[in-house]
Amino acid sequence: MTLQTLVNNLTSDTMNVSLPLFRPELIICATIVIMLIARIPRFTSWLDSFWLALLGAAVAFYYAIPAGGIGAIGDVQRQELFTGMLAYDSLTVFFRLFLVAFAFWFIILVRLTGLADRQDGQDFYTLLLGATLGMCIMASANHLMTVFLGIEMASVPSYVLAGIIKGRRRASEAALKYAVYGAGAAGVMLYGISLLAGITGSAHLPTIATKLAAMDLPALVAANGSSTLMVLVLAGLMIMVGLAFKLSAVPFHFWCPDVFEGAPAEVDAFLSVASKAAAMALLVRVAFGLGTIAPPTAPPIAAHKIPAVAVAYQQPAATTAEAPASAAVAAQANTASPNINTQISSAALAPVRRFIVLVLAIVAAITCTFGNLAAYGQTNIKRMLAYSTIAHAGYMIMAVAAAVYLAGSRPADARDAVAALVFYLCAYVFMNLSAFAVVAFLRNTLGSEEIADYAGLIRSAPVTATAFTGILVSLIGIPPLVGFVGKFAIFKALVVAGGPIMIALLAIAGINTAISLVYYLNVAKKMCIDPPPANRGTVSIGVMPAIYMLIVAVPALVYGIIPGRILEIATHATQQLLM
Amino acid sequence: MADFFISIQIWPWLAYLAAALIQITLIVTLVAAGSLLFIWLERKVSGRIQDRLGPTRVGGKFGWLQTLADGLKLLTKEDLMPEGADEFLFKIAPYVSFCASLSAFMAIPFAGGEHPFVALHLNVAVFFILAVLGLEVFGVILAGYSSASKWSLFGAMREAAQVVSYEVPLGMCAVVPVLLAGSMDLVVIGDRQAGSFLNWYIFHDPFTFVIFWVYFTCATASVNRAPFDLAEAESELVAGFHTEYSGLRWSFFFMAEYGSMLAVSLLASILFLGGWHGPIPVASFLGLTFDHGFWYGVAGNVLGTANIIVKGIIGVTVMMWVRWTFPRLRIDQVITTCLKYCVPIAAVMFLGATFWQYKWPNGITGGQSARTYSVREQWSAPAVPAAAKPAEKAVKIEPQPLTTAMGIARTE
Amino acid sequence: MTQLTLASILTQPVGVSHYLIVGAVLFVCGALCMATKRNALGVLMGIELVLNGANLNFIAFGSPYLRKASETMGLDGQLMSLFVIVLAAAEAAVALAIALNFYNSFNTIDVDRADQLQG
Amino acid sequence: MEDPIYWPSFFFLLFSAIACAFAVAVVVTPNVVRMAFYLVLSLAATAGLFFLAGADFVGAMQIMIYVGGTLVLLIFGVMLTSQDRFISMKTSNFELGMATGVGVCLFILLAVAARSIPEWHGLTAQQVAEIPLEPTAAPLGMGLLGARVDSPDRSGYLLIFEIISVHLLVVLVGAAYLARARRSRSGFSLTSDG
Repeated sequence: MTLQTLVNNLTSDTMNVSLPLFRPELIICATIVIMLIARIPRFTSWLDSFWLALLGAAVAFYYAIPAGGIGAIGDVQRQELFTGMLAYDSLTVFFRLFLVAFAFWFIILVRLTGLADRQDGQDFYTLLLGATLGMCIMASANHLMTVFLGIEMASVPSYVLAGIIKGRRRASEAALKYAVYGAGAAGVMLYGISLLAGITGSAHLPTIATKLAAMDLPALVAANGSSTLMVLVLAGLMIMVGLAFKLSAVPFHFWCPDVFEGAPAEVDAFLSVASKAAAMALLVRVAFGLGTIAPPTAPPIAAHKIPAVAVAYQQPAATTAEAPASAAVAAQANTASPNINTQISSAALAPVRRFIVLVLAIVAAITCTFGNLAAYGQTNIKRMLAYSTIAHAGYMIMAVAAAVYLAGSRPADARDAVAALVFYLCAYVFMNLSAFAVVAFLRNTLGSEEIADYAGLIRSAPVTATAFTGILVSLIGIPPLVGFVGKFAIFKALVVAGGPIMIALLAIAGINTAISLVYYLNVAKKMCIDPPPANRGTVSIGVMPAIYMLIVAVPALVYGIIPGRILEIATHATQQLLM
Repeated sequence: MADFFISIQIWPWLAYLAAALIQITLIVTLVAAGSLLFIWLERKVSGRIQDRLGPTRVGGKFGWLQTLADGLKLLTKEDLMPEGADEFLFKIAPYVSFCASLSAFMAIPFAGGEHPFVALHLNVAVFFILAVLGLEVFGVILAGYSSASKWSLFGAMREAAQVVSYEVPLGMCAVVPVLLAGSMDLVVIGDRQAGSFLNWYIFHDPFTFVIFWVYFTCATASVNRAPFDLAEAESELVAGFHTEYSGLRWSFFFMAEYGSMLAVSLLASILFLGGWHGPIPVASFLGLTFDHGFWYGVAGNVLGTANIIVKGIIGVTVMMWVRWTFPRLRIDQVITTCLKYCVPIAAVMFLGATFWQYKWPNGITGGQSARTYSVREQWSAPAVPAAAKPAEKAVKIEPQPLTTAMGIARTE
Repeated sequence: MTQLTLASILTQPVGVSHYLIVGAVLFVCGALCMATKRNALGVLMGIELVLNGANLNFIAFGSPYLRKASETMGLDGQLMSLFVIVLAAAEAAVALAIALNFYNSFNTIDVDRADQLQG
Repeated sequence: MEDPIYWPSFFFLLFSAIACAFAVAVVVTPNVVRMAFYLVLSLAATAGLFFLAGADFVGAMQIMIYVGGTLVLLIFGVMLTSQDRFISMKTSNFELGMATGVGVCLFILLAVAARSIPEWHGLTAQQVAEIPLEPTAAPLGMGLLGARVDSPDRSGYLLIFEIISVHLLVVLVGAAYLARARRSRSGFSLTSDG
């Protein structure tokens, strides 16, 4: 191939395939830039940047909808965008919709609570959209560089968001801890990435999987003590450190309660829902990317992958007598490319999957148990919800473990397990967004975030207290609410997976649900049964906040009773995950 | 040069060592002699601007030995160190500055052609020089911090803020000639401007003309010269970062300053002013090129070296002229100049130059068509089958990894 | 293993493994810095060291001069380390702003004094 | 004539010794400014290692962005936050000892891993000399624009190159927000600081 054809292919690929499918992210970028430019002619003095941000999110959501509407997510063809940097499949589409929709509702929330006011709003929305952009990249990452970039793009603005209230000691402490721990975890993860990329000679996830498959890992495992294996395990564990930090999984959870307590409740909602969802998506991408052979991409990209040995640039080398290593390497990489050589069975990757399942299962079990136990003694509602977030991350990681466990033998069941995760995340939005929204609204009227100060709330603010109680019950996972359906889906995936590890996980999850009953209901009891303090005046969160709260909380009940629609979307979203 | 030594049959390592020593000697001499000259020049220039004569007594009519006398005085001065200073950092700071400024000369070519006069022929010389010159700030910061004096600390803080800010527009300006030449190799950039002065990049198009002045402003700021010399603002901070220094250490800061002035001036003349090519191509009229033979080329290069050094001295003189003419800016004005003027202007001019190069790749005079060397053209060469394509074609961008450039690899 | 002797290193080209060892030193030093330093900026410097260790690995894996005829990362190595440098700069800028903010609130930069929130 | 010493290896040893020694010095010293200074030397030596591995553009960028930009910023931060003249915070010996133990174990693990993979051992001088010299800057630039001239099958970095600019914009907005003077918020009650 000459350089001319290379450039032509690249141009047509970028212009005709990648950019149109990347439109939602481009709109977010445009919104960020427009918000910045609008500030220069003091445009923002008569137009609130809130509307710009909201419009940007809405337009991005519109363009994130696939051609056939939301119901047609399953019809999306799997493709690789930007020469393999991003994977575009139904899961990408789903998470993009999810994240952008969340950003939309979140912008309204911060406006209602007054966190992002007219003067600072522009900065807040910029950071929020920037983080959302990073999360979209995390959810579609297909290359180790995009994995790292996505994490950085999502994290760095989040550090600032955690410390968005300047001059408040706890906020600045939360931001500092978050930034320092986050940067450290990212550094360790990068080191792992460098080892993995180095030993496989590639950074493209599907290519790495084929390389790993070609390494004949089962034999290496049998040989016991192979150094290649040791490097792989080290790399895997280091990458897991970065992921675990984003997932707030034990033992890299310690930032979570502190940051949640120090940051405003609205930002907690963002961190606990959007950040977690993106991290889950990334975990699925990495686990499936390394543990399975990627399904074939749609024809438009494959057509571009013309076998090429010598590029114009290498010609002098190719013409000289000594065969250059790089040209040979290029040819070799070509034949090993998944598009041409699909017969490599994913059985060769069984050891990788076993490793991932083992790590995930241990992490999930500890995370879940620790989160629930630590939530007990908390007196601050945000801290309690932080530990609850950790515990829920544990349940969700279980779903991923089950999916990877099933990926080799029963792809359909593995897809169902991921669908359970997706459903759980959907349920989680309603529960956690509304929980933190209530906390924020109550903070504005009560001036407190202590559980003790919520006593007897049912008498002064019946609607709020009822809604909050409902959300807590849903978080436990008690029937008519959506939390139950989500938890049931994950338990079902664990049962379907079978095997001693999965059954053990199931047992742990069951026990944990029972434990969680106590601390959630403790808050509910405080609100509904305990007498209110004598000196409390009227508690009113206002009309608009009440409406907002109901809009985000009521679906928790509705979809608990009729979960069909979300289940359907979840099933569609995971359709192209495996071959 | 190492090749020459190898060709006369001595050990390769000795050959490289000898080549390196010769180059080091030349560069150090240039910088040291240069600063002697420049200090004298500065006094003369300032004297003339202030309507007085400047030094006249020491060393005959022009007082040209004055600096040497001052140097001797500095050598005999007591080496003071404030109590409470961080001894290690205090002592090492002047050397950091001096080394950074001197290292930049490693990669500056003094003449081009097939056998360029350059100690270290780097593929990415432009950015190497900017990067290394940027390190000079560490000396200043360390000096300011370790002196245990608030004046020094203020000076150092100002310096840090200023240098970090000005590196941005400076880089943007340096990118334009890189874009026009299609290479980051200074030898290539210089040789693209061969011929008459119409081929100099400053006259390539209106945008490059503007950006040269932006470059000169930013370069002045990045070497801490007035009106941007906030780090040593003597009317406010006593003497800024070097308040507590005396004797030889102090003179190292001075040499570093003059060394980096010369370095940015030389860089400016290579990037924009034709480098070693004079306004009229005298050398090629006389046949002093490598086409006619090795020694002819060397003679031409010596001429070129004289040429570029004259350009560099002119640049330094202009900086002195500016220093004694303009009042010093305030720190906020310095930062405003950078962020609100230099950066936007540089960005717009960069876009303009890009557009111009796209539209009229032969330059404003059309005289560059024979020498135009655009990456675009080279990369989009017509599709020729791999085997049929001549080997030289693609290697045109001189590959020069440091291993060979440092003269340490590949024992041929 | 005999290649580790000084004499043999001096007479032969080095390999990826030598670079990896240097990278490992930087990584471990950075990790130690993160673990032991009480100054927030010291912790940040530790992170820079860790990132540099990783960068050195990338460069080594991408270099054609350092390993036997098996496959290198090609330009991936250099490109990734380039991006890491840029990302590290961005991260440092934000972390520094946060650290200064912390300093404004607490009048210290000692991370052990950040004890308002009990982890 | 035959040259007994392979000079690139000599320079590798030199640079790596500087890099490692000062990295250790960064850990050991309690003075923050000295830490920064040692870090500068260590990272500059790392840039030298980049040059030796044939990555000259990345090496120049390392010096320019990392050493000249990021570290100046860090030192700036140190100076802004130093109350005492020379801030030095000592870690307790026990903590340091334990961390060192763990660190040494980690290092041994990594080093053994690095040494034990045969593909990662070096070439012979003969083989190195046979590798054709290739320029780095232009292919890197093409890679940033998405076209991989070294091996067309690999991924181009167009997306990252472009999107990272948005990231930098967002980050700068955030940093500027934090650095701006505080203002009182109206209508936003908070819990009191403990």
